[in-house]
Amino acid sequence: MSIENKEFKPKIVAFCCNWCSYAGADLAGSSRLAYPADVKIIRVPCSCRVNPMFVLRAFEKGADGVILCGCHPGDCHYTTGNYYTRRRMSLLFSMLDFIGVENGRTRVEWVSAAEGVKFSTTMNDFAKKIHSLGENVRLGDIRCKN
Amino acid sequence: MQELINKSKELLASGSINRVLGWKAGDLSYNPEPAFFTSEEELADFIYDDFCAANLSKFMIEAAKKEGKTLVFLKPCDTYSFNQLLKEHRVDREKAYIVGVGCSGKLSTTKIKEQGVKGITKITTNGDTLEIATLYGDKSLNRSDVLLERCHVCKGKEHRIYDELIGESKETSDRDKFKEVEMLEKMSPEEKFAFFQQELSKCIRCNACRNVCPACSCRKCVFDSDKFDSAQKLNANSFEEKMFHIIRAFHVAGRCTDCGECSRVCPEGIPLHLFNRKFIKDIDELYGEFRAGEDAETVGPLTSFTFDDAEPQEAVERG
Amino acid sequence: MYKIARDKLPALFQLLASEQELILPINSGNQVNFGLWSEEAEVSLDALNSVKSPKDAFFPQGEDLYTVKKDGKKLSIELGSLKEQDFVIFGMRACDYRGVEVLDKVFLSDPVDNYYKARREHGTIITMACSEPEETCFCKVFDIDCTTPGGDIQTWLDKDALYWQPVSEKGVALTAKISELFTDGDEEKVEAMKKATQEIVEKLPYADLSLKGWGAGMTDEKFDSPVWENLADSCLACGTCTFICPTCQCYDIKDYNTGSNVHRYRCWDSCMYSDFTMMAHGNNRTTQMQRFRQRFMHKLVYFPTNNEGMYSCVGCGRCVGKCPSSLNIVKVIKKFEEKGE
Amino acid sequence: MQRIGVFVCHCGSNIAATVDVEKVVEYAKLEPGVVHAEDYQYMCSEAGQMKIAEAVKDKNLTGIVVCSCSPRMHETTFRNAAKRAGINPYMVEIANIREHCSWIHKDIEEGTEKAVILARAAIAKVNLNAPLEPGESRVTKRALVIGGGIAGIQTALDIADAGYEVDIVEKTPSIGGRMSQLDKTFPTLDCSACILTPKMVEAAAHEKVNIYTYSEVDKVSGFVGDFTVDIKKKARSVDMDKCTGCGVCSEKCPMKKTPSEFNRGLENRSAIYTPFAQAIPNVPVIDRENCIMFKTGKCGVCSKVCQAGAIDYEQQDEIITENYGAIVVATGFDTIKLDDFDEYAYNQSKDVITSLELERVMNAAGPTKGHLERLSDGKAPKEIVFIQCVGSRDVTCRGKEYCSKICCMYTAKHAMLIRDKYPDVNVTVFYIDVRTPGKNFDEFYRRAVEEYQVNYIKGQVGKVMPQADGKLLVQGVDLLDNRQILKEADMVVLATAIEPEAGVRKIATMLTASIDTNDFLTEAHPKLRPVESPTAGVFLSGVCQGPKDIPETVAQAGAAAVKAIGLLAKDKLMTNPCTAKADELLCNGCSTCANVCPYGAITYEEKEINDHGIRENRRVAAVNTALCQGCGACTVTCPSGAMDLQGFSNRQILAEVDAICR
Repeated sequence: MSIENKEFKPKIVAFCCNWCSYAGADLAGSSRLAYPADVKIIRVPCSCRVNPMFVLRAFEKGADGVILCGCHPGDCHYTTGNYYTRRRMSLLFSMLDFIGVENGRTRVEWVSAAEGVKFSTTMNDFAKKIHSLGENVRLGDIRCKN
Repeated sequence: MQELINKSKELLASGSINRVLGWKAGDLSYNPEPAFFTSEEELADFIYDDFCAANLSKFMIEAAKKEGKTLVFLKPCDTYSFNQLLKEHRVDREKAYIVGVGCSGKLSTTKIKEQGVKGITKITTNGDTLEIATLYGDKSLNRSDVLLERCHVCKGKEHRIYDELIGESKETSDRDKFKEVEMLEKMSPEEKFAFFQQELSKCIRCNACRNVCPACSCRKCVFDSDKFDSAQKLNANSFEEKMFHIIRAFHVAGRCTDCGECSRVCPEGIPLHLFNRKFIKDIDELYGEFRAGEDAETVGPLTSFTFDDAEPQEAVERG
Repeated sequence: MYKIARDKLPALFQLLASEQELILPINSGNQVNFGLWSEEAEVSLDALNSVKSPKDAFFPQGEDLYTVKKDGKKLSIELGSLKEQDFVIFGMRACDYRGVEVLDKVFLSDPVDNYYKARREHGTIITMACSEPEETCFCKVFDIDCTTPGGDIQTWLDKDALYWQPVSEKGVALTAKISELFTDGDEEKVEAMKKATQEIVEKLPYADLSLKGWGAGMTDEKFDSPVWENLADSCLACGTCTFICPTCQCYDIKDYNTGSNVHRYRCWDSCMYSDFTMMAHGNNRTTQMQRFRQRFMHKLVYFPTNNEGMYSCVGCGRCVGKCPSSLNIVKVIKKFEEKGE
Repeated sequence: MQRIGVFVCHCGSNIAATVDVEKVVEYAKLEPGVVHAEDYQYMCSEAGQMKIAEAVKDKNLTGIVVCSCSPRMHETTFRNAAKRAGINPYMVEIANIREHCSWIHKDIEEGTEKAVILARAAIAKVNLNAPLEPGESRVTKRALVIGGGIAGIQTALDIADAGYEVDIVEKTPSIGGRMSQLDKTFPTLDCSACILTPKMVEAAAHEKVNIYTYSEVDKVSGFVGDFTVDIKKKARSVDMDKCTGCGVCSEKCPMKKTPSEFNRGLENRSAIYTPFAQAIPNVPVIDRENCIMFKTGKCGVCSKVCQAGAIDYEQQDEIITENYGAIVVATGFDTIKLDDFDEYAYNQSKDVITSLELERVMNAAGPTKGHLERLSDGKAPKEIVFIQCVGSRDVTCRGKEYCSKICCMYTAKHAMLIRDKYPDVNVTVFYIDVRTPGKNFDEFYRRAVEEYQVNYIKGQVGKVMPQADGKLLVQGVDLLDNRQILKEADMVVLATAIEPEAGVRKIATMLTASIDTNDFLTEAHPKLRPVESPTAGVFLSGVCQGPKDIPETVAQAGAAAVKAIGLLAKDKLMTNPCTAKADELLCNGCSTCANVCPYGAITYEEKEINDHGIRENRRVAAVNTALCQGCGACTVTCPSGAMDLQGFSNRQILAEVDAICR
């Protein structure tokens, strides 16, 4: 078991809004603030572009963790997008918790373009959490595990 | 019932309506079907009894496409669905003549059979008891033991939209609608997972829950289209049924009137209302009480927000 | 005729399961469906019908036909495996066994469906006679005798014992392997049970349902009948009737891309769905009435036309009990009779 | 099927050091749709772009993936390159293998593996890309400058000089800002008012400049080229047209107990007041909170003494709605509150003052008429201690982590001015570091030390203790001599950290401009686009973007003006083609999407829809692409998936998800 844990390389999908969090990730990069390579970023115009279907699809295809990053509430480039995100994801995450998916596989964080440090610490922290939860076995499609 | 038939005849005769949407007597004692009536003769088969559980609001989508006005009989809970459909421009108020009908709760055939009743030949309601004649002898059941789940958590017997009201109602609500959800919430993740795994593994993806649902009124469901590469007709494994039911619940979140049709029609008896009710509970707790379909105007909780809404992590961890 | 005491049944199942897979009615989540036997499983032999028909055992809801594997730019194809293990399906009712015979007509005639054929060859069917038919039953209409269910072995259950009678060679062979569990059974007792049940069958509400006007060659008479017009008004276009039906055999073929390979699988489809047989130009059945008509014409006219008069409805009554709108094949038949069509 | 070319950039060693670019090329070639893949030193170079053009020609490419730095850096570069090569610019996707990969991962194996996956995701997306054409939107040839300090004034003048109308919105009764409060400026020691006042006058007189003082921005909608702004003009209670600026009202006002904002509370002002003598406009305002007339309804002295009849107690706040093509934020700064810095005894002793207060003390128009004296007893100080970095470079939560940048220089200025005018006064400066990177800055500081014998001590002050005799005991440390210092002083001056003006957060929210943890507005790129905010059409001028001195502020103000002018000079703007689009065959016409659209871009129409030959009249959504900004909020509310976002479609994003998870 311990050997398996050592080899566990989680797949983490990070949806980042173009205006704040993607730029925050860029800043983390240019500031050389490391975070695990398990995290792969998908650029979306706004966190409100992220459909719950995307989150579930990531799990279906074998992701172990999904994180959404957007502008801080009040700072959305499109004024209100992240407020919708906040409600949608609150419900989705609550539902995942309800059906017994481990709390912590999903997260929403607000990261501004200036918060390279926050981006990096957030990703480090999230990756650590996913490591501690181990492989996602409750939401994946078995056909994708090989 | 006769009053309903008389009203239908009267309005059909006057030409103010083109058809009646109601229930037609079945060939067994418990299987009336939703039906359109266009003439006095057809109305001979009209029935309104304990088994007329079907929510006719959904059929009003089709009725809106037909020529002229449709008289529709709506139970109190059905009117919520009608309002919600009206809000979403899926039904036409001008083409509907709504007669609110009284309701004393509807019965579940499944529950009757669960009481060990086999070979039913006749069911008679006698106040609070059901007299059931069967091929294997007569039985008598408590009406409240075989009420549909939704009737135990009835929203109340007030019609939210109507042109006129006919008939008396009797309060049936005697349970806390969130009790089941709360019980599940208290379980450990493993227990919750095991519960839903067992329930959802029964799903045969027949789409009855979706197709009966007045909120699932999409012309083409995402699960039937290639828009998300999500078209599926099968539960190849346990993930897909979860995906289907979670997304379905999410799509109707803030729009679901908790009419309970999904659970009523599920051939495998999956308590599908739990998904919707979980969302209703979350919405009530996080964003203030909201009852979809109370009116046709209020903006829904997922298309609105406040500046100080809870963060998703808080929402999950609120316990 | 053999016999085994009812309290010995767990031992019987254990023994059967030790040699091969055993599939039988199991109560899970308050619903009875055919499933794999295990010590923990709650076997339910008293339920008349399982929710889903047992056709899954031979024609599963979904199965991989083949898998396309991707290695760089090279593709390779791996065929889906055929059933290689023997299995026993226990507790099938007469109607469901007729359902399998209907499926045989479809899948075992040319071109033979290898996946189905392998399952049929490896499967031994143990049927169980009905003793308490319900108001939804109308198998008699299709000349099915629910008291003599057939299969490889047929059985009768009363409150004390299970009576066991091998029918086919396969049945005889299986019985021989487990003969130590049996004692001789009393044929008279079985006959009495049969008689009692047959009496009830005569009293069923659908006992006098008539198929007059249906069957082989009736396409023209029925297809354009105005009776169809409003029959489907309340059809929700769900697939409940299709998916619980023991004879519905239509399937769709779809791909699932896992990222590293593509599974080409078939899965049950329903002619009630608006995208059934959807083609590039659209759909050849554009209204629910047409789809609804298709299902009943297929069961009562087209199938008998193509299969020496064999109907592809077996009167199990599942659709009668489960249709969300309380529509069903009996109502269709009755409606035509009523209208004199 | 697309024909995709993949171009992997080394970025010198920026990428190549931790990503095996050749391996990325090798793996990219295996992906569906890829017909060409190569790597190059610098893809963004002329030669690199040529390689793309050649490959497009030779291999008939229909789509391009560039594995390089962030798309925020070079997406436009490569889109233009594609366009020149004859491919629709929106057939280009960038895999960010620098900021998101090579720069943060040290292990080459790990970096390469991730780069391959990021490339795969981009390739998967391009496979589903479709050519997009931008639309056009008009440009309103008018600019708004928020803030009337030196930054705002300079920006406004530059824009106006280029021939465009410009409005300044200033929340205080006069333009001038912080600079008007300063006495002298470093390193030239010229008088602040002498150089600022002409600018103020010029702005007021400029025919293209319109100034709204005592006004605030109330609401902003619209987008680059066509913002609609509500400006709230607060009731001044004085008629701007009638007032002659004679000042009698202020003189006669019986209510003179309000601390003067301009003099940092060191002096009181009347309830009707002009903040300072050179104020523009030279029209007083009535501070309604402190006016007896407004509080009790009985007084009216100002009205009685005003010969022009300009006093108007009935005046109401007014909302002015105006359209602008560009908006410049120049909201400036304030000093931080010192409530959490008890050790400096700022709240206990009147003789502990901030540097900005010292500016007022030393100014001839200030509370002491320019005489250096203790505010407690009016005595001339003999010993003055300056404490640097009060709240700056402070990692405790009470201060600011950043360097306020201007303090070292103005402290040298103060010390020098004091030593020059009062040679008998001893001046000591406690500092952490002295930072003087600027033209003639270090020379200036050295003069303070060498010519004016200012006593600089490297070390921090732990405590300032007011003594019974009115003196201040300063307890500090000299790090160079490694000893404790106890020094008796008559005055202590705190070089207090500066922070963005309090209202900036609200303004940033209205403009959807991003803001950093310190409330400074974020620039679109820290190096290459330092005066633009990430929000198109919003520019940054002065300290709202970060601490800076006057020349830097003026330079940035000019730069922001140039950017605004560049925008206003255009007649039309190309709009973002990544807009929402409804699939009419699927649309339910339910209106849910319109509920969440922040731009009102979605309308509904009844029309005949032909679904595979079935014709039906029904209600469907229509997106106004000129209004749609492409956020995608609508796409998620749409349950059927009828509403999709071009350029970020459901299937494109899912393809990326699939590629990453496989």
